[in-house]
Amino acid sequence: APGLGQDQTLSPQDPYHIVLGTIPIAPLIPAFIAVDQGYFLEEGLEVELRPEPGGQDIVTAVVAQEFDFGFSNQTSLLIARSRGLPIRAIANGVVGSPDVESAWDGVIVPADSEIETPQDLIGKVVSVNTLNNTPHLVVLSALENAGIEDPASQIQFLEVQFPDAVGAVSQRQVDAAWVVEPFVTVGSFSDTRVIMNPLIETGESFLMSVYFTSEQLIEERPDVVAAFTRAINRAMQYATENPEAVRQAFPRFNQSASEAVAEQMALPFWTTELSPSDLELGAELALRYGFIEQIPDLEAFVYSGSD
Amino acid sequence: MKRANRLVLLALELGTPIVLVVAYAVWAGPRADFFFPPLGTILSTFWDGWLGEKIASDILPSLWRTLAGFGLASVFAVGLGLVLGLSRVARIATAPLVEFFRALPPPALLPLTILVLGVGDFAKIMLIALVCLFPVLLNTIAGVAGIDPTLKDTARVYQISRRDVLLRIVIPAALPSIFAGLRTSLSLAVIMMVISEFVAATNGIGFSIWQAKRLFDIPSMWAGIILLGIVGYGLNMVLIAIESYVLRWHRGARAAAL
Amino acid sequence: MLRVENLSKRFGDVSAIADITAEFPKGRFSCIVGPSGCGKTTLLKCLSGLLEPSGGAVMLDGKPVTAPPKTMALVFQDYSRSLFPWMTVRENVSFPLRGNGAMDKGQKGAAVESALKAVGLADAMDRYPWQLSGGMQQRTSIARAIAYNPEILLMDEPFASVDAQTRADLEDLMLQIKRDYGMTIVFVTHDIDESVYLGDRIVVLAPPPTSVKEVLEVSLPELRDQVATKEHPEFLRLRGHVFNEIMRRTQVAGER
Amino acid sequence: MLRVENLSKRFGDVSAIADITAEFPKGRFSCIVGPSGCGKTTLLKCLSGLLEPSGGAVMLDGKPVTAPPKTMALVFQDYSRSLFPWMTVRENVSFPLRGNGAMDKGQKGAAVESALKAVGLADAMDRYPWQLSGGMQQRTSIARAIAYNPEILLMDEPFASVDAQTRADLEDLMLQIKRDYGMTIVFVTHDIDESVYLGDRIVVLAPPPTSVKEVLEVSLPELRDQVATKEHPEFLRLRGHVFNEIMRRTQVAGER
Amino acid sequence: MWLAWAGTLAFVGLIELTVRIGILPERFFPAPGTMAVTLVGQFASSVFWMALWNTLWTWAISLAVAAVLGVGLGIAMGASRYVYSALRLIVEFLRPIPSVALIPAIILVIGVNFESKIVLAAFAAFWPVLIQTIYGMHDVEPVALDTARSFGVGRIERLTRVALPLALPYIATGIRIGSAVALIIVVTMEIVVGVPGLGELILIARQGANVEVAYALILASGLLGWGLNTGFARLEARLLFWHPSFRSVTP
Ligand SMILES: Nc1ncnc2c1ncn2[C@@H]1O[C@H](COP(=O)(O)OP(=O)(O)OP(=O)(O)O)[C@@H](O)[C@H]1O
Ligand SMILES: Nc1ncnc2c1ncn2[C@@H]1O[C@H](COP(=O)(O)OP(=O)(O)OP(=O)(O)O)[C@@H](O)[C@H]1O
Ligand SMILES: O=C([O-])O
Ligand SMILES: [Mg+2]
Ligand SMILES: [Mg+2]
Repeated sequence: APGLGQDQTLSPQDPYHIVLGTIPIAPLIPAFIAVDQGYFLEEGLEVELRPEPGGQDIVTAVVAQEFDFGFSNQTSLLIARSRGLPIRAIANGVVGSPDVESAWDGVIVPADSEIETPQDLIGKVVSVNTLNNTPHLVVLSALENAGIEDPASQIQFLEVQFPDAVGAVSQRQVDAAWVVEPFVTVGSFSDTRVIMNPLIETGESFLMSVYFTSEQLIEERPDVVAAFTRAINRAMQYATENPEAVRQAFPRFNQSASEAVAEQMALPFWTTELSPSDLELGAELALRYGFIEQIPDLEAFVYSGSD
Repeated sequence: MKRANRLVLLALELGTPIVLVVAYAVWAGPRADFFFPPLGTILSTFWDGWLGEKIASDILPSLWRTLAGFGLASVFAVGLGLVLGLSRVARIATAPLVEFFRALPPPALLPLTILVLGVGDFAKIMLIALVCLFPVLLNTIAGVAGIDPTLKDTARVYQISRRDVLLRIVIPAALPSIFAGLRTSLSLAVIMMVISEFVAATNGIGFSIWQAKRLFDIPSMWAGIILLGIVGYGLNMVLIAIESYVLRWHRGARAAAL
Repeated sequence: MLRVENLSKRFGDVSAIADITAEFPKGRFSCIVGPSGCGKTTLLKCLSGLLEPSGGAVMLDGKPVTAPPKTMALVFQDYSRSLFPWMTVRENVSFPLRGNGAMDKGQKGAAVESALKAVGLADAMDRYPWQLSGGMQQRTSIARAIAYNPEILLMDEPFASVDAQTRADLEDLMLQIKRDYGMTIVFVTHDIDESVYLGDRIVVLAPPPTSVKEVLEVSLPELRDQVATKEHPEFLRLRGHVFNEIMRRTQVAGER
Repeated sequence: MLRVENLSKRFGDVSAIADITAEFPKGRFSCIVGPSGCGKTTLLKCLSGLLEPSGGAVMLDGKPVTAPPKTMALVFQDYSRSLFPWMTVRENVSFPLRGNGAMDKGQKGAAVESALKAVGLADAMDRYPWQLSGGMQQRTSIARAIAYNPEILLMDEPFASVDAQTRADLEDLMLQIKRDYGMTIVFVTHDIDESVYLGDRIVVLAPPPTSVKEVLEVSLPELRDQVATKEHPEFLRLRGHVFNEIMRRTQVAGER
Repeated sequence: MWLAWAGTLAFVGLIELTVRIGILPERFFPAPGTMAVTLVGQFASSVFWMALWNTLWTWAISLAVAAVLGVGLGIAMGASRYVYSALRLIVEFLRPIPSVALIPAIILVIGVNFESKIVLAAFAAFWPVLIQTIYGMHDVEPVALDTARSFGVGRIERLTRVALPLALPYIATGIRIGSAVALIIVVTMEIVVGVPGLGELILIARQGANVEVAYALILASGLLGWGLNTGFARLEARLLFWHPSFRSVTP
């Protein structure tokens, strides 16, 4: 953590302690694997995972140097960056699935709902877990791609957290909800069905989230940043190649995770590459929907080992 | 109170906040900290952001939720408090439930309210009311149970009807305590309004603060927090005015030589 | 007829009343005297049904008293705590009349004003109790009892805080009320002269463990006068007698 | 020397004291008598520095009194409210002694016990005030003032709730304390006999608007006796005089 | 005592019934019986006890801080019109500001740790204690205070040994309200910021779609509050044995 061992060299025998702000959801399983399999330790890092409910307070904590690294939606970070906060993306976090069969997100409606197509959502209430953020953005974009003009004015969006959204849909308190795994699976247990997969319909392998850190840490300990990036990429690689290991890891990462759900849910997709262009679509959409006023310099935002 | 004293009191009342505000301005001004913007920025954001169409679109809905929740809770809590304060049996029978519900964290209850009450104003009002209930309830119980026994004996001897005992003895005697509860609850109502707009809201002061926070629009967030302070202050002043009218006798009777 | 039979009252370990049997006949003025702490207030509270006896019983017209009877009023020794601070003097006095269906509003107002005038509070009707002197508070609680016009009136040292002149006036007021309405009055006092002057009978209580020491019938003329009665030989005799009854305990109990 | 000069006190619209000038000489027993509501309590509170006068001044040894002087004690008319309900009788009495550096713990305990014995509460020391009779509460507050051993003692109808025997005992106790410690005592009473029996001087207050009606010097022998003094011709003269002073107002003010 | 049990059982039975007959969907709101069984299951886990301990001690410290500051400042504000005037505007202004809205500032200044949880919980619990203390001070019997003053009892002692006991019924209520608010904020902070404690376990269970565990833990926090508040009620009854509401006249 900040202040501790500023010039300590990285070695597995005497690892450097850092804090990673996480969200206890499936996309972060690689972070757990990296701890569990000792990838971080091999790089000389001792990583403490701190569960947080959402990415936004993680940004604040990273800026405050409370946490060394964080995980957040790309839009949150673009907003923060466009307002001048000193943070930079360092690694890919999670991306949309390549096809509908393996989709790990979905807009769910009650099984007996009259809503069948995106067009049926017009005039309805749809919940996302955070407004003015990536979830909101992908749903808007997917609706536009489905031919609905200016969906923001035709559909009412509400903010409801994932764990509550399934209940809200099945109790018909909202008409539809965008959720990600494991809640798509939870929904399927509760008589809901999926009518669209916005993450896929927004763009191919759409970048949802990234790992990030503060400019200060990059400046002071580029070796730590590089070591972290290597370990997390290695873990994402491993996760992609070993889906069974991921499935087994989830209930250990989130000890309260429902086992039945963990067995059946679709797994997220990871890639180990992160380039400024991965953020372009998201940035354009954020600008288009008014979440940001201008697109920050993406080249300067993404840190790829050297400037 | 003498004239000179009044001036001193007024000076103190206005002076201390001014000193604090100036202190913040001096502290935050040169720092250029992203999360603690200069006072001028906050104030101009406040001016531009809140004193326009947002009054109708956000302030009024929030005020409505706050007051409806508070009002509902107050009426219910005073009524229940009278019953529980007067009847030891009822008090004992309900104590565990009261203490249990008092300790439930409202954010943990949000999912349940969504499930049962939906995502509209009603759910928010009920959540506000639930939290406001307890300070008034506890104070009403304490006020009723603590009535001077001689007053109760007097009422018994003179065959005062149950209704009059309730309306003209028990309630007035408990009012100083009830108002203490109302004061606490009113602030909690504002707080719960913000928390309830955390979820499933589309407008409101709390909603705007969350959105500002999410968009890292820090001056707007602080401007919203200042607005909360102002709203809370205004509501409290109204309550204090009502209280000092209703409890005229009490101030005189307790003009303590402190 | 109000009577107590073998009444005893304990507060936890403390025995306030050991054994009292006494009668308070209808339409008569009974005074109770006795040393401080001997249980006079406790006795009145039992008589009024406010306190449940630990043993024995209180009977009114042959029926046991378990709650305050409808026709009874009590002037508390702790008068300042028995006034409602949120009501003016007038409201305090008229409050018990609210439930009285037999009187209309005008009659009630008149009863209240005349009671307040009788105790000398005509000018203080619109003040609050905490704006009154001690004696004025005490007179307010007397006025409340008078305006209520009960059949039985229990008074616990009601004139303790008023000056000599007011006291004399109030004494005569009580006598007049008793005559006019045939009220049964039970009157606790420390003032021996007062007990003889007012009483038709005097119940002298012994120091704890409390019992009845003596019951005296007062055979003074029904119409009493502050000067003439107090010079009456019977008055002087009774006064001396009660004085000795009360004072004797010092000799019996030895020097304190 | 305690004096009030042109003292006046208003409560909002109500004038409690119009204009009082009086002296309460050092080491002397001054009694104050006057009709109920004439401002006696108000005067005592001004004397003690608890109330700020609306006009005029209270001077103690030439210096104005603005807060209660350290060497003063006050027995309140409203004794039941002036006792602390969470303290036993003993704790109530010893509470004011806490700050007294001149006494050690043993001395304080002895002072408390002897004061409580003197007022006849030896058996009730460990009870709480709300477990006491009215007279016992009043005696507790007297014991508290006595144990404090002040130079100036203000007492507001301190014997209003005690029986005749106890009253006589307490009267003699006060006289003895005055003699033994040279205390300055200002004593409000309604009992004319008491004022003459106890006082070296009697300040008679007029009914509102309140001023001093008369100040009487009592030229009875220093050592008083409940029987002998009360038969003394000077006692009877003074008593009659005060009686007339107090009672005259009825004639002046007309029938109430 | 049996009454308390009867009242509680009746209520629990009602909820159980509501769930069993499907008025409340069991998938999203487990029946009380299920919650209880799940909670008992948690007792076997050391993680649960650690979390409980974390919640408890942060609650205790927050409440202690809030009580000391609230009572202290409340006495000062209740006793002096000058202090009252000087602070009133600030108090009335700060009081309705929700601690959760201050989370970003707290994270910046203090961090995501126990201290920030304690600061926020103490901040929230402070207000009820303060307000109740001020009201208590305003309801103090003036004759009792005058008595102390007339005996030359110093100001500080008058406030602490006379006014404070007389205001205690109000203060006790304030601390009982504050205790619940502190617990609420501690758990809320754990849920919202993810500091270790019961709330963090609730957060994790919810994110892991485990409704049973989430509600079992919510039940635990309610039971915890019940236990703590019952303790307070006992303490209050002991301290206020002299007050009319607690005096026992044993006839
Ligand atoms: N609530 C109580 N708890 C315990 N003891 C009590 C209680 N009330 C009264 N007592 C005791 O009972 C005895 C009688 O009290 P009571 O008030 O009846 O006396 P009293 O004759 O009215 O005296 P006084 O003339 O002083 O008013 C006293 O010893 C008193 O201490
Ligand atoms: N707080 C107050 N507000 C208004 N008026 C008051 C207040 N206190 C006293 N008074 C008035 O001042 C006058 C004098 O009151 P005070 O208590 O001094 O009389 P007192 O001589 O002690 O009478 P008593 O013998 O009945 O005790 C009364 O008319 C009373 O109503
Ligand atoms: O301060 C609160 O958020 O309750
Ligand atoms: Mg009595
Ligand atoms: Mg007086």
